[in-house]
Amino acid sequence: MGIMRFAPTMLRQLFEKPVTKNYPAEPINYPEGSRGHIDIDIQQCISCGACMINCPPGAITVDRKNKTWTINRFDCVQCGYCTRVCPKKCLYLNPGYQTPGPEKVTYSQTHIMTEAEKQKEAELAAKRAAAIKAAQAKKD
Amino acid sequence: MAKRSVVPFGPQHPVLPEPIHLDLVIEDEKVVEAIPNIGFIHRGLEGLTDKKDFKQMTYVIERTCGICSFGHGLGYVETIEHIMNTEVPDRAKYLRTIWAELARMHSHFLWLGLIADAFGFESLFYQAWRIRERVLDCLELTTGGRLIFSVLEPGGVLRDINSDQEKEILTQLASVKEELRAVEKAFLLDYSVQTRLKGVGVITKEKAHDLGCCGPVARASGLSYDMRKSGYEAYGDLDFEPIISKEGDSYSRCQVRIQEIYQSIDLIRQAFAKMPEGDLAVPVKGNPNGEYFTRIEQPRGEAIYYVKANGTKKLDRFRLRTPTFSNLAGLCEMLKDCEYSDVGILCVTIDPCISCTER
Amino acid sequence: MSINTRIILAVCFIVLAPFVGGFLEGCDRKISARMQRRIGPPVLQPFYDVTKLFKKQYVVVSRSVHFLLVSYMSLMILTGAMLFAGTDLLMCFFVLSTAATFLYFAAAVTNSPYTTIGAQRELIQMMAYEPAVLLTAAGFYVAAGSFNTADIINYDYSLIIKMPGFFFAFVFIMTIKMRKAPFDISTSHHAHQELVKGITTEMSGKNLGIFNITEWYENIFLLGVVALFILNKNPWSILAAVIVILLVYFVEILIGNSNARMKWETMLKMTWLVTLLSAGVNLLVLMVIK
Amino acid sequence: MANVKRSPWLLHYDGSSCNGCDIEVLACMTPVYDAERLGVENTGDPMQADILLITGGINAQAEPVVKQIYDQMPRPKVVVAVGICACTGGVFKDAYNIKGGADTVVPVDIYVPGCAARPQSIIDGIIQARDLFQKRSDEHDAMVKAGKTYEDIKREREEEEAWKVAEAKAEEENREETPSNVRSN
Amino acid sequence: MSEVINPGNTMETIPLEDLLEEVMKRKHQGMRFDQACAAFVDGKFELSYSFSDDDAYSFDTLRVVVDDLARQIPSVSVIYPCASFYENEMRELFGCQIEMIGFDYKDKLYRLNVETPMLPEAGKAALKEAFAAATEKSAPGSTVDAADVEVETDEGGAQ
Amino acid sequence: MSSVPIVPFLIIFPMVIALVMLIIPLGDKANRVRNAIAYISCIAIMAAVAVLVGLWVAGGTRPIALYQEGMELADNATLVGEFILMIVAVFLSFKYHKCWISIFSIVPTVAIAWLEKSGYIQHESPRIYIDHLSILMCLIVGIIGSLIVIYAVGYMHGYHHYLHKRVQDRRNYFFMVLFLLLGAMFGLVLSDSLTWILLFWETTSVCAFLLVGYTREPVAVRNSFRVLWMNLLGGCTLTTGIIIFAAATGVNSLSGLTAFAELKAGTPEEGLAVIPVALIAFAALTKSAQLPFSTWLLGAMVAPTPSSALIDSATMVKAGIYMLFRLAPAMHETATGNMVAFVGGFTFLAASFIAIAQSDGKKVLAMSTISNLGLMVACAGMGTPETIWAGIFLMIFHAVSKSLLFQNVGATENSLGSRDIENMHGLLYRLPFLAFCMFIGIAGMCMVPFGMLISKWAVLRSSIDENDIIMTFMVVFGSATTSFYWTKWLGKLIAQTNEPKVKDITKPNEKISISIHAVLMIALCVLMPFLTKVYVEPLLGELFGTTAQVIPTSVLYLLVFIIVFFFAVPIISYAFSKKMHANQKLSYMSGINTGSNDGFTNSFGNETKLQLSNYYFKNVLGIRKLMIPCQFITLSVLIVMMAMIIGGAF
Ligand code: SF4
Ligand code: SF4
Ligand code: SF4
Ligand code: SF4
Ligand code: SF4
Ligand code: SF4
Ligand code: SF4
Ligand code: SF4
Repeated sequence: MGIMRFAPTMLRQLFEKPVTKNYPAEPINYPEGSRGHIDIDIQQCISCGACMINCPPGAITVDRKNKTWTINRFDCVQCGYCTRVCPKKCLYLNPGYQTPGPEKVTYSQTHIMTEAEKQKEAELAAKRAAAIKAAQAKKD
Repeated sequence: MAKRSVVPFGPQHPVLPEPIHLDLVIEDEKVVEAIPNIGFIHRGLEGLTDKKDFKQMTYVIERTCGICSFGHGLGYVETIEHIMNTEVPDRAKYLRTIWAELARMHSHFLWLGLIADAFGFESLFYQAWRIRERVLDCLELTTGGRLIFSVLEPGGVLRDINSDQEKEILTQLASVKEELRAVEKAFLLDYSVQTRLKGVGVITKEKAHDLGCCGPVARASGLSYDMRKSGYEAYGDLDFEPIISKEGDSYSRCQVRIQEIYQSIDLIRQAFAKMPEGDLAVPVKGNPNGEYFTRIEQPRGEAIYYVKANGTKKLDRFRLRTPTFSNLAGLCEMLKDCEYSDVGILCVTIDPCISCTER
Repeated sequence: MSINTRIILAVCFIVLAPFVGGFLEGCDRKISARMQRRIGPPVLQPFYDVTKLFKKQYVVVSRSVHFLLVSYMSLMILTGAMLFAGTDLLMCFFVLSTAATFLYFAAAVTNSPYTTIGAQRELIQMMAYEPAVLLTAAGFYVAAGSFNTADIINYDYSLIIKMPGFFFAFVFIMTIKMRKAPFDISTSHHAHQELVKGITTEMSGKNLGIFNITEWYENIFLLGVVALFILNKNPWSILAAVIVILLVYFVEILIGNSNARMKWETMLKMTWLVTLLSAGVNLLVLMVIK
Repeated sequence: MANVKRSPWLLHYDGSSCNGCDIEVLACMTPVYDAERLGVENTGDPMQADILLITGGINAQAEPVVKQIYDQMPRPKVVVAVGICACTGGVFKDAYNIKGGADTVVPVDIYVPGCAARPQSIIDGIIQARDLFQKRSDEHDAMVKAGKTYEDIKREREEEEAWKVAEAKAEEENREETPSNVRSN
Repeated sequence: MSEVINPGNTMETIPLEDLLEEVMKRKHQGMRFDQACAAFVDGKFELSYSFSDDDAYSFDTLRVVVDDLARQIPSVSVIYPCASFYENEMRELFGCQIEMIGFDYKDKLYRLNVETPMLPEAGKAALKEAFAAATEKSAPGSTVDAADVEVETDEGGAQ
Repeated sequence: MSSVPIVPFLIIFPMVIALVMLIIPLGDKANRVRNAIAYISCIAIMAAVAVLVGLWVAGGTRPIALYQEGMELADNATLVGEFILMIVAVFLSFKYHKCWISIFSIVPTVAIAWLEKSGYIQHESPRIYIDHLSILMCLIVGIIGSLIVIYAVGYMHGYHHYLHKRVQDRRNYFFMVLFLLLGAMFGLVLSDSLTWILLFWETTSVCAFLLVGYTREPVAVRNSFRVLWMNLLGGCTLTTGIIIFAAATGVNSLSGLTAFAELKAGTPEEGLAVIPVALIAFAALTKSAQLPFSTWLLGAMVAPTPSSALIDSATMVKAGIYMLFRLAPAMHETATGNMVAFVGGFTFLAASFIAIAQSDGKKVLAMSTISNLGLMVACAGMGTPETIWAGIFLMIFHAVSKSLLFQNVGATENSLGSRDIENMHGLLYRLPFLAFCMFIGIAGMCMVPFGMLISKWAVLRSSIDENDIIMTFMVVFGSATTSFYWTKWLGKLIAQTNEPKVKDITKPNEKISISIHAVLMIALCVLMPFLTKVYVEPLLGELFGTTAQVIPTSVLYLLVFIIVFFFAVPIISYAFSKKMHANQKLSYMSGINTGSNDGFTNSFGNETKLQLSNYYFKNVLGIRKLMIPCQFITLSVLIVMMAMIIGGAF
C-alpha cells in the first residue's frame, strides 16, 4: 500500500512518445484478412441469389433479370457468410470500411454479359422455350 | 418527510457501461433502496430462431454481445455440434481456446478500465485501454475483426493461426504482461484506489452460492467455480487452477480479474506449445435434432446455452442464460446499504453485460 | 503600495486572469494527455470550448441559474481583484466563500437530482477546505503581522520559510478547489462519474461558459495566494514565485492523474487532518516563537 | 463566424446495441485513437453536448429516452448513428423488440457503418459531424443576428408551407374552374 | 495436468405438482440455481429448471410440461429468491402464469410493445382460448379465480 | 439625570401590563381588548425606549450611575419579589413531583434575604447604571421584544386555530408572562445593584419556565422543569458570588465588582474578586445555554414560537451574554476568562456540528443560537476590545436575525403545516413573502457582507493576537460547519418546484413585525461601519477605558465596497437575465423524465415523484451521538477549572 503509486508511471510516460494513431492525418494499416467490406467479382456472379438468401441482416439484393448485385453496406455486418455460400466464390471480404456519410447509399454492380454468355443464354432460352413447347404439345 | 432523496440512476448515465436503470432511495449518501430495471437493450434475439436458420444464427448470436462475442459463438456451435454428434478436429479446439483466452484478456482489460473510470481514476482507465488495444491487435491479426470475429462455424473454425502470427502474438503478450505490472500496482496497492474498493460490496461465500453468482464474482468470494475445469475444447489438456480470493469485496474481484489476465497469458502459451497440426473443420451435414445444455466460462462467468432442434433448419428454441443475469441478484444484494458514490462501482464490479443479459 | 499600483494590479487581474487561466488549463489537458500517452487537444482548446459554449442556444432548466452564476463570477472577480489590490486576505477568503455559496445556489435552484447531489457535495467540499483557507490567512497574520497582502509581499524574506505547514495544507486543499482527483467529488472536468456532471449538470451554453471562466479566475486567485508565500521585497522573488506556481500547478496535475476519486468522508477526514496537523503544528510553532 | 467545430462535445447513448460499437466509441477516446485531439469531449450530459452518438437499434423502452435526451440538447446539434444496428437495425432488425435504426425516432445526420464500426470510421463520422455542426452553428448565428428563434423559424416554415399549399390549392381550383368555365361557356 | 471434472448433463421430467418438492430437495442438497426457461413446443409449455453443483460441476435439469396453458405455475422464488428474474422473464415472454414471484415486475421487466412475443401466433390463440376456458370453469363467486379474470381482462385491454 | 424617571417606567410598566393581561378573561371579545392593549403597550414600550435613548443622548451619552434616597424601599420590594418567585417555583415543583428543584429556589432566596438584613452591604452603592451597553440592550429588548409581542398576538391566534387545537387556550397567562419577561429584562440591563440583578435574573428564569410549560403537555412539562433547574442552578451560583463579594467588601454593585477586580488584579486581594467573578460567569454560562447546560434551550423549543423567539433571540439568553460583557474586562487573561472562552468556543464548534444533523427548522435555530452564543461567550471570555467589538455585533445581528427567523419559522409552520426544512423545498415559489424574509435572515447569519462574518474576522484576529491556538481552531472549524448548515437551508428555499402555492395565512401584524426585522437586518448591514464609529467604539471605551480603533479603516471601506457590490450585482444581473430569451428544458434525469420536472419513470414503468433532500449526517452528528460526549467534556473542564480558580484564590 502507498499513496500515488501510479505517479512514477505517469511521470515516465510524460516523456514517452504518444501511441496515438493520428488518423486521418496518417493512413490506417490493415492487417491481412481484416474485415472491411464485401467486394464482388461481378463477372463471375451467376445471380443465383444464394448470398441474398443467406445474408443474416439481408444486406444483399440480387436482381436475376437485370443481373444486378446490390449491397447496402450500411446494412452489412461483415460476417463473410456470403463469401462462403457463394457457389462461384466471387465475393470477397476485403479490408477497408465503407466511409460514413449522410445517406445510406448502396453499392451496385451489373453483370455485363460477354458474347459467349449471351450466346449461351440465348441457347438456354431457346432450349427452355423448346422444352415448354414440348411440354405443351404433350399436354395437348 | 423523511430525509430521503429519490433519484433515477440511468439508463443514460455516463458511469454505466450500458443502459440499466436503478430507482435509488438515498439518505445523505447512503443508499436505502435500489430497484433495478432492465429492458433498454432487450432485442428479442432468442425469437429470431423463427426467421433465421441455424447457421445464420451463429452470426446473430455472435452479436449478442460485442465483448463475449467469440464466447457466445463458441457456446452455440458447441451445442449444435453436441446435438449433431460432431467431433471437432483438435487443432480447431486449440484455436478456439486461444481466441477465447484472448477475448477474456480484452474483456478483463476493458473491465479494469471501466472500474477505474467508475472510481474516477482517468489515467488508469486510459492505461488499461491502451494495453487492451494490443490484445485487439492480436485478435484482428488472426481473425480480421477487432471485436466480432465470425471465425466459428459448426464443425470447426474458419481461420488458422500461422507461425508468424503466433510469434507476433507471443511477443505482444510478453509486453502486455510487462505493462500490466505497473497497472496492477496502481490497482492493488494505491491507497486512494483501496479506499474505493476495499470492503465495498461484500458478498460472502454462502451468499454467492445462494444467489447463484458466477464467474469472478463467485471466485472472489472464495467459490472455486470455473467452467473451464469441465474441460471443454482444449481446456482439458491445459494446466491451470481457478483463481480465487477470499474477501468477496470489490477489491478481491479486481484481484481475481488481474490474476486471470496473467492466467490467460499462460494458457495461451501452453496452447500454442501443444497445438497439433491438422484440419480446421469437419463438414457438417443435415440439420440438428434434439436438445442440449452447454456451459461455457465467459469472462464474466458461466453462460448456459440451450438449443432445442426439431430436424429442420429452424430451431425450436434457443436460449442463452448469461453470467450477468445470474449476477444481478448479487448486485441487488451489494446495493443494499451502500454509499451513493459506490453505486457506479458496484454496477461495474460484477462486470455487467446487459446486452447479453437482455438479449 | 500606492493606490495606483493597486488599481493597476487589480485591473490586470480582471483582464488577464481568464487568458492565463485558460492557457494553464490548456497546458493541463495537454500534459495530462501526454502522461496518458495521447496526443491530446491543442493548448488553446479551453478557449475553443468556451467560444463554442457562448455560441450555443441558450437552454435552461431554471431561469435563475444565469443571474446566480453571474453573481458567482462577479464575486470571484472581486475576490481576486481584492487579493491583487493588496487588501485584507481574510476578507478575500470570506468573499470567496460567499462566491462559492452563489455557485451552490445556482445548482440548488434547478431542482434536478444530480445537480442537487453535486451541490450538497460542493457544500461538503466548502466545509472541508474552509478551515485550511482561513488558517492560511491566520498564518500570514502571525508571520507577517498583517492580513494585508500588500504588507505580506513587502516582507523581508519569503514567508514560506516560516510557514511550510500552511503551504502544504493550502496546496492540499487546492486539489479540492481545482477539482482534481482525488477530491473532485462535486464535479470534475470530465464526465463518466457517478454524478454525470455533478453541480454543472444543468448548465449549458453560456451558463457553462461563465462557469468555466470563473474557474479560471478562481485558479489564478489560488495561484496568487501561492505566490504570497514566495513574494518578498526582493524583485527576484517574482521569478521564484512564478516557478513555484508552475511547480504547484504541475504537482496538482500529477496528483489529479494518479489518484482515484475518494468519498466525501475520506476527503473530509483527510483534509481536516492535514489542516490540523500541518497548518496546526505550524501555527503552534509560530505562536510559540512569536 | 466563430469556429465552433474545434470543440464538438459528444453524448453517447447506447440503444439496444451489442456493446461492440459502444466500446469502439469509447475506444475512440482512449490513447490509441484519442478523439480529444480533435477537441472532442465525452460529456455524458445532454445539456452540454453537441453531437449525439447513438449505437444500436431502438426498442420500445429506449425510444422515449432517446427522444428525451435529444430534446435536452441545445441547438445546433448533430446526430450520428454508429454501427449498422443504429443505421438500419442490423442483424436484429427482424427481432420482435427492435423498431429499427436510430432514424426511426430522431433525425440522423451521419451514418457510420460497420459491425462493429471501427474507431477510425467513428472518427470519420465525428469529423463529418463537426463540419455539419459548424454549418448549423453559422445558421444559428445568422438567425440570432436576425433576432429570431427556432420557434419563429419553424412558424415561418409552417406558414410558408401553408402558403404553398394554399397557393397550390388555389391554382388547382383555378384549373378546375377554368375547364368548368370553359364548359359553361 | 490438472484434473477435468465433467459429469455431463442430466434431465428429468416431473409433473408440475412435484415441482416445488423437487426444487426443495435440490436446495437441501446444496445445489445452486442455474437457470429457468420456458419453451413452447407442440402447443405445450416446456419449463426447464436447471441446478448445478459448485464442486462436482454437475448439471441437473428438471423438466415440467404444462399442457393447460392457463394453469397457474408456482414460483420457485420462495426457495431460490434469485429465480425471480428468470420467472419474470418467462412470464413476460411466454405468458405462462407463474404466480407469487418474489420480486414481481408485473410484466414490465422489458416493457415490450408486443405481448408474449416468444409465442407463435398459434400459441397466442391457444393461450387466449385456455384463459377463456379457465374463466368459464370458474363460476363467479369463487374467489380463487378472481385473479385469472383480472389477468384476462388485462390481456384483452392491451390488445 | 433627566432620563431617570423613564427607567422605573420601563421596568414597572410591563409588569403592570402583565397583571392586566392576566385579569382580562378569555373569549373572543376580551381577546380583542387584550390584543389592543398589547399593541398599545408595545408601542408605549418602544416609545419609552426611544425617550430614554433621546434623553440619554441629549445628556451627552455619558454613563449615568444612580443612587437616590428611598431606594431602600425598592430594595425591600425586591426581597418580596424574590419570595414570590420562590413560592411559585416551589409550588409548581411540588405539584409536578419535582420537589428537589425547590431547594435551588429556597436556598438562594433565604440566603439573599439574610444578606440584605445582615447589614454587610453598604447601601449607598448605585442601583441603576446607564451606559452604552445598557442602552444597547434596552434597544434590543425594547424593539425586538416588543415586535415579538406584536407578532405573538397574531401568531397565537393561528396557533390555537390551526395548529394546536387540542392545547388549552391560556393566552391571558401567556401574555402575562411575556410582559413580565420584558419588564425583568429591562430591570436586569438597567440595574447595577447585584441584588436587583439577582431578582430580575430569577424572574427571567421563572418566566422561561412558565412559557415552556405553556401547553402543559408531558414533554412541555418535562422540558420546562429542565429549564427551571438549570437556570436556578445558575441563580444559586450567582447568589453565592454576590454573597461572597458583598460579605467580603460590602459592595453590592456590578460596576463595583468589575472595578474592584480590575483594580486588584495581580494583588493578593485578587482572590476576593476572582471567586465572585467566576461564580457569576458560571451563572451566565447556564443562562446563555452553554454546553453542559445547552439542553434546556433545546427543550424550550416546545413552547409556542414567540416565546422561543423571545427567550432565544432578544432576551433571556442575552442576559447571560450581557453579564459576561460586563465582566469581560475583569476576565481578560484570567483563569475564569480562559474557562469561559473555552466553554464558549467549544460550544460554538460542537453546536454547529450538531446543527448540521437537524432538519427541524426550530431545532436548527436553537442549535445555531447555542452555537452563536458560544462565540459571543468566547468573545467575552477573551475580554479584549476587539473581541467585545465582535461580540457586540454578533449580539446585534444575532438578536435581529434570530428573532426574524423564529417568527418566520413560526409563521411558516402555521401556513405550511410543518417546520421541517425538507418541507420548505421551493418555499420561495410557494410562500414568497415569508421565504424571502427567511432568506434575508439566514443570509444575515452566514454570508458576506452581513455583520456575522466581519465579526468572525475580528474574533479570528484577536484569538491569534491572544496566541490562543485552540480558540483559533475552534473558530476556524466552527465557521466552516456553520456555513454548511445555513447554506443548505438557503438552497432548500430557492429550489424551483412545481408544488402548488401555499395559502399564506400570516396575519398582518406578524408580517409587520417580520418585515421590520428584515429591513432592520439590511439597514444594520449597510450601517455597520457607521455604527462602529458612532456607537460601538465609545462603548468599548467605557468598558475598557481605552478608545482604540478596533477594525482598521481600510477593512471598513472594503466592507462598504463589498456591501454595495453584493447588493448591486445580483440585482442588476437578475434584471438582465429576466430579459434574455431562454428555452426551458426538463432537468436531467437520465433520460426518463415524465414530462414534468418532478417525476420519472420508475423500474416498474410507473411514475415516481422526484424527491431531493439535503444531507444531514444524522448517524454521525446527531444530538444523540454528540451531545453526551460534548457535555462530558465541557462539564469536566468546568469542574476542573472552577476547582482550580477557587483553590487558587486561597
Ligand atoms: S458479409 Fe455478412 S452481412 Fe455482409 S453481405 Fe455478406 S453475409 Fe451479408
Ligand atoms: S451467391 Fe455468388 S454467384 Fe450467387 S448471386 Fe451471390 S454473388 Fe452471385
Ligand atoms: S463502451 Fe459504450 S457502452 Fe460500453 S461503457 Fe463505454 S460508453 Fe458504455
Ligand atoms: S468467453 Fe468471453 S472473452 Fe472469451 S470469447 Fe467468449 S465472450 Fe469473449
Ligand atoms: S455488455 Fe457485456 S455482453 Fe454486452 S457487449 Fe458488453 S461485454 Fe458484451
Ligand atoms: S456476460 Fe456480458 S460479456 Fe459475456 S456474453 Fe453476456 S453480455 Fe457479453
Ligand atoms: S476523460 Fe475519461 S472520464 Fe472524462 S469524459 Fe473522457 S472518457 Fe470519460
Ligand atoms: S452494429 Fe454490430 S457491433 Fe455494432 S451494435 Fe450492432 S451488432 Fe453490435
